[in-house]
Amino acid sequence: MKIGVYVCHCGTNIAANIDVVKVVGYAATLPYVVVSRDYQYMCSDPGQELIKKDIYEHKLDRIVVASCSPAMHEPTFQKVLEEAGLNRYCLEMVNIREQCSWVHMNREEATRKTMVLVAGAAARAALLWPLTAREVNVTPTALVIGGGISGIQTALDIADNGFRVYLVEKEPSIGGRMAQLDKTFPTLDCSACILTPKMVDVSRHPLIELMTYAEVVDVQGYVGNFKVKVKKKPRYIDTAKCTGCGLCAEACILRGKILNEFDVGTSKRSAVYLPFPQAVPLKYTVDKDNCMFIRYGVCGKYPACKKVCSSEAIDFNQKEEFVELNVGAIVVAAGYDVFDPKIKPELGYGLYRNVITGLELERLCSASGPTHGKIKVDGKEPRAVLFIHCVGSRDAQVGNEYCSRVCCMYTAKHAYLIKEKLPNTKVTVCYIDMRASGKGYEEFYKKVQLEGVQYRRVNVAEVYQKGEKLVARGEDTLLGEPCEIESDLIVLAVGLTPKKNAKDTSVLLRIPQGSDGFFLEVHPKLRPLETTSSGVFLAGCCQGPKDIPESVAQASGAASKAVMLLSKGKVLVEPFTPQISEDICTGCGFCIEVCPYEAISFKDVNRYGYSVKAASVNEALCKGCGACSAACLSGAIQQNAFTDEQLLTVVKMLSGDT
Amino acid sequence: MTATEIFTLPKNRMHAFLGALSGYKLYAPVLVEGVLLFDLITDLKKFSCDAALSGNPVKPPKALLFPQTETMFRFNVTRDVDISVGKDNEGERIIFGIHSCDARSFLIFDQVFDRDPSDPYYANRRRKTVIIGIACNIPGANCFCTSVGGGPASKEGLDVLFTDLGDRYVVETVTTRGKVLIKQVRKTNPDLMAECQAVDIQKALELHKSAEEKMPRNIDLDGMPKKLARLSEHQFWSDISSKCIACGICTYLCPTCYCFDIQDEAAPLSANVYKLVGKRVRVWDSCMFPEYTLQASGYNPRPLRIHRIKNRIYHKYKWHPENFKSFACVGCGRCIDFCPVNVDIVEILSKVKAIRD
Amino acid sequence: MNLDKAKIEAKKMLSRGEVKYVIGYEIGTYGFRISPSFARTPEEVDKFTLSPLCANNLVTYLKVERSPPLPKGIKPSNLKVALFAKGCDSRAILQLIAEKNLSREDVFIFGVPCTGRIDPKKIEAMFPRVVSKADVVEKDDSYIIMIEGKDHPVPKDKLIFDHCRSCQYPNPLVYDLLLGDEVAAGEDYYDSVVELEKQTLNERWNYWRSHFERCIRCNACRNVCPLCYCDDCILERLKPQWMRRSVNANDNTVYHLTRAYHMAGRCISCGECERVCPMHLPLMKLYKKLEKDVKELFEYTPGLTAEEKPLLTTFKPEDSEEFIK
Amino acid sequence: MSGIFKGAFEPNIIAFLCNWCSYVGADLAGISRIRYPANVKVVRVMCSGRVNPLFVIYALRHGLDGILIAGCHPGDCHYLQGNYIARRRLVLMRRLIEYVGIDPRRLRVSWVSASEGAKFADLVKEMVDEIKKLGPIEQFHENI
Repeated sequence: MKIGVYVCHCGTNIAANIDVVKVVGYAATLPYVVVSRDYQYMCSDPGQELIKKDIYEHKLDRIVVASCSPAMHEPTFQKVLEEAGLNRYCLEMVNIREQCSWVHMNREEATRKTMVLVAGAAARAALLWPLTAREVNVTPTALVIGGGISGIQTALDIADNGFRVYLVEKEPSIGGRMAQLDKTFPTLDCSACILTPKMVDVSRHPLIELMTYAEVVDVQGYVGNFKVKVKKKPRYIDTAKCTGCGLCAEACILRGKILNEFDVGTSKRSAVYLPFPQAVPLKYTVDKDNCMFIRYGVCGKYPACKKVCSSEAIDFNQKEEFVELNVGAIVVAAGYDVFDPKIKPELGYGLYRNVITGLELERLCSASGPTHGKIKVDGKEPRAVLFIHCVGSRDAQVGNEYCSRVCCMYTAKHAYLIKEKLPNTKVTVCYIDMRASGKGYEEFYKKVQLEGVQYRRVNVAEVYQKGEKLVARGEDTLLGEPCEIESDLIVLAVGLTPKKNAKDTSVLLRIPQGSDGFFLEVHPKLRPLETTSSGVFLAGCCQGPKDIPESVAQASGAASKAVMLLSKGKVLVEPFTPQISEDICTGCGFCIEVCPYEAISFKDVNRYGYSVKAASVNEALCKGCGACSAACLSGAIQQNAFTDEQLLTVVKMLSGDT
Repeated sequence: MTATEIFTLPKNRMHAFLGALSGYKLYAPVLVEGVLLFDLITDLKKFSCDAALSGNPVKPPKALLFPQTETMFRFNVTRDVDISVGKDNEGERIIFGIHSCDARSFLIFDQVFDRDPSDPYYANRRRKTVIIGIACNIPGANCFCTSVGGGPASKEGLDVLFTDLGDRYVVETVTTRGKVLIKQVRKTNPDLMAECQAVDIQKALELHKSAEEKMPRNIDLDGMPKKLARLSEHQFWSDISSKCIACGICTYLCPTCYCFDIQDEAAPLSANVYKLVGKRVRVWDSCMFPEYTLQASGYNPRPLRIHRIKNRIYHKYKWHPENFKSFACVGCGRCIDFCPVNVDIVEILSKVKAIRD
Repeated sequence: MNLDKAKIEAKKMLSRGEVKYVIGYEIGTYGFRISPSFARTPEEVDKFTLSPLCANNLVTYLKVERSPPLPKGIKPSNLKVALFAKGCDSRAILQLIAEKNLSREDVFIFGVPCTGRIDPKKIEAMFPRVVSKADVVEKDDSYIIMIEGKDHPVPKDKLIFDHCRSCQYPNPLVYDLLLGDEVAAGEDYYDSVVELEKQTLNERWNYWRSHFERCIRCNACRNVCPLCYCDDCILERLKPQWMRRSVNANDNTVYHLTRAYHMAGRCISCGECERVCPMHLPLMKLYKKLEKDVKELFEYTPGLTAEEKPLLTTFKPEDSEEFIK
Repeated sequence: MSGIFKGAFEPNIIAFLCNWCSYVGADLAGISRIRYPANVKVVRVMCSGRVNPLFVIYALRHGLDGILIAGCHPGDCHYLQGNYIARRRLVLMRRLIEYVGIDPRRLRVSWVSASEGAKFADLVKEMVDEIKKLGPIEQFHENI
């Protein structure tokens, strides 16, 4: 047995907190270790070459790499072994970055821990044996969660590559946040005009199955073969029959009584509704929380909507349905929520009617919005409008330390729109730092300033009412003196936050959330689209605040990742299936009972002329959890790469840390 | 063997006597959780003559010269191996209160462990151990020492023999070593032991005789080795063995079973510098365990209880006698006393005799 | 008398060649000893006895040497084995069936309703050095000990096994022929366990250590256990070596903890391990604890049905989380 | 016991983490640079259901001061039920060692999801503090 040990500096990521050289010297004294080296970046090409060269020259049997988490580079180094003619499972990795140098600041302790871990790894490596990964077919279908612009783009790209896509959206229509926007910065083209065609493409695409008003409730399986359960909420409308004529909404006795979410409460709708005119699918939905008939079983003599619907599309007997989908890849494009400014009561949101959020302003500006694009406060046009930046962003107090990245620009856009609609209105923007880093952004910012919008570096502390007017009191951080600004309308540039149900999604798909609550990519630079559960990718703002161009770009990226997987058609499944010593097996069947996949069954074996029962594994069904190995009393069944001996030898080595 | 000297010791002076054995580690039977065991006596109050007399300790005295776990040497493995044989710091020892049968077991051990080449671990302890026995006046339910060449008051293997006369002991030196010991005691405590009167000697002899007559189990083992040689394939072995559960009680508790297994037990020291520290240990093994003869290939020449029981009987009553002119059994009856399923070695032997061939 | 009923049936089966052999009890070779008895011919059945001394759990013989190497050309016999089974023994049978290590049709069971058995350690302490074969009959609340024609009545609870007193299942739960009328169950208690639970950690550790360090690892407790049926026990394995060969308090503790965990949810409290221990280890205090915990935590009692899934192969989502955070 | 500074008792703790939740959670703690003591050394298993409770005895016997076993939250097991089965086994094992006089706090079981990096770090801190209070495992001291 010849083992090579390789310790990575990872630049200073590891070397700063771990005395790599000491570790290497120590490793050289371990049993079977014939080579022990450190290198700046083991994962780099020269680093990989180093290992290969040693494998050839020293005829190494097993390799120990101490570097970053195996989640990061295990495949990289497995490939190295294979290229050098070693079996990929003769590799043992030691996680000394994520689980050592990044978390232990005492160099001595971290080094000591590393040495012991390396000792354990070397001992375990000596007991590893070659394995062959099994290939399983990939279901050539993708699931996209979320029908915003990111989801739409992802779905279209995957479908255009010739793969079937399920697009699941929890709202009655796709379109997401972008559909709510009036114009987009910096080009000021109409949001609807560029989005609607894509929405229609989705609905028309032969390979895209659109599932609106539906939610993913369960995800099982693994890369290439996910089993997904989708809940279809009842619309109480037979979408096959509904023509989208809208008579039902006209007739609804609750017409104009229910807050319209799409207009962020700036307008009222009926209990049966279409979120917005360009909705896709163009089908109405009965809002069961408000509909009288559904809540009380009666609605007048007879539900008005039913009366007027000539195509008899309304069906109050609809129940929620569950559908099982088999997919090979999943793209999460779950989107974001906007920050709720009520959390900062000092800004007066919810207290004063004329303090509104940027999204609300979008609706007011929109020609299809409640005011058909007219901006009025209590029927009067505001003579002074004040914008406040960074509401809920870069703000440790509310727990959002990140910059939401779009507020500076959408505010600039808003300011511009107001100047456009009300040239005589005084527009002031209170910013903290102006960020206009995107293509054409800085130019747009200049343009807005030229329009007479006044930018003041004011940190607003509170908003109060003074007669008709609102007063924002704060500090002008350039002049370094307190200031008060009067206005008729205050618009809060609220930031972006993770979806309220992000935690559930994280649990559902087993993808981690970062400290900011947005979903975590495997690597911020090199693998920004992948998650730690392979086969699951990220697109759009669920991964972090983005503007539209970025979201679309990332969506296409995620799509191509998914397509890569689907078009490969096969994935390697870890060969962590169990081996059974038939002569030891007592045939008690404990392993059979604990196996969640019915992968183990009895078979008759001949023991000195007797026919006795012994366990036998169907590797195709086995997913490699190892529960059988722990259930076995006689130790007859041992999980590949995780045998009792392989695990206990590590325990033994670690115990030597005395 | 020198002429014996005989004294009497009042029972109530026993502690004084034992106290006088200074310079020795004293081992004697004591009751632990209701189990009679030889134990190191650090506090004489712990020791009671009656306990010592109440029967044979469960664990045979072989454990004192041939411990169940013996560290042969320690090692320290880095890139190279260094071995350190433990310094023997065991002083002189006395085993007190041993019965004649158990004392004879050391002679059988000597035949195996203390010949050329001799086993240093055993031999060393043997040399440093003085053995003081107590004649057994009332044999246990399964005693048959007389059938294997011993007796309840046999002096074989003893340095000194005590006989209990009720209120006093007759103390008889058997070997020079015993003589020296008693001399030493008398030097320090002149009034402790008196010269033994003829009547007491007589009493003692009668007790010995009556004990011999009381012997519950008797079997004439004459010609047993030859008889066994002829019966090796006989059917009745399978009847004998069918109830055996293949535990190690009979062999572990047997004062003459000396089989052992050798293992290296090591743990790594992995902090700062790597080394493997450990020891080579010798532990009792039992021919009743399937592992006993299991070969690395997986083949086992004695796969079944029938083979193993037969081995036990044959070893004790055929092969050992053929090699050493004495049975590898002292008739202490432990294997019968403690067998959970009543495998009774005397019954087996009588059956062997009964078989006509 | 019931035994006669059994003898008649046993002889019948043997003479018809329906069973390989019948396992019963016979008077042992001395004193109070009882010996398991294997009757292969109708004549041998006459040796059978049945008394409060008959403590052995004969079910253990269904697991030893289940597949002895066969002489060339010989086919393994597929005949039944007939045996006597008390309440606890019958639970062992059911547990074995549940664990697929026995099928019901392979055994013919003489069910023995059990009023408790005599602890040989107790009776031999009370009547030491009894050589001649003694016998015992039960009479109301006492045993009549018959030694050399003399009768010695002794109150039952002076001689009975402790675990028999709290026995919940004195009647066979499975049998082909029931010998005698069903008897009442004792009341369920865990006094000795609870008492130990009340002690401090150190007291408990010292308690167990004082016993474990006496253990000589003769394997009697393991081998006599009807549910320790691995032909190759992990405690003897060297790769990995779960337990060192050295016999000392530490490794003996490992030995007994390992066995105890392996018995969790499987032990049917027949008490054989404690009976056979030459070193008087209070093993039932360990196994009763498991029985108690398993009952408390999972409302589970092993060996009641042949269908129940073994405790540690199943779960309930609402299972106790106890200390888990 | 890993005494970095002479005298100071540094518990030696081993952690079995499931590959899908807890190990990722531990990585997340690293990615988020949440500091925790170096006393815990991680062994990766595919599922908490792989952990044979006898590992606990083995570890204690070999002188480890504590054992941590972490898996996905109930219901989230990547293999559907591994953690449920582990739970039964470990609850029993913990009661068993407690009964023979080993402080049960030396065995910890926790559910740590992929996004609970902070929880993992806290868990380690807590456990290390706790075991520092308990002191080195005396029970099985004379190891070799």
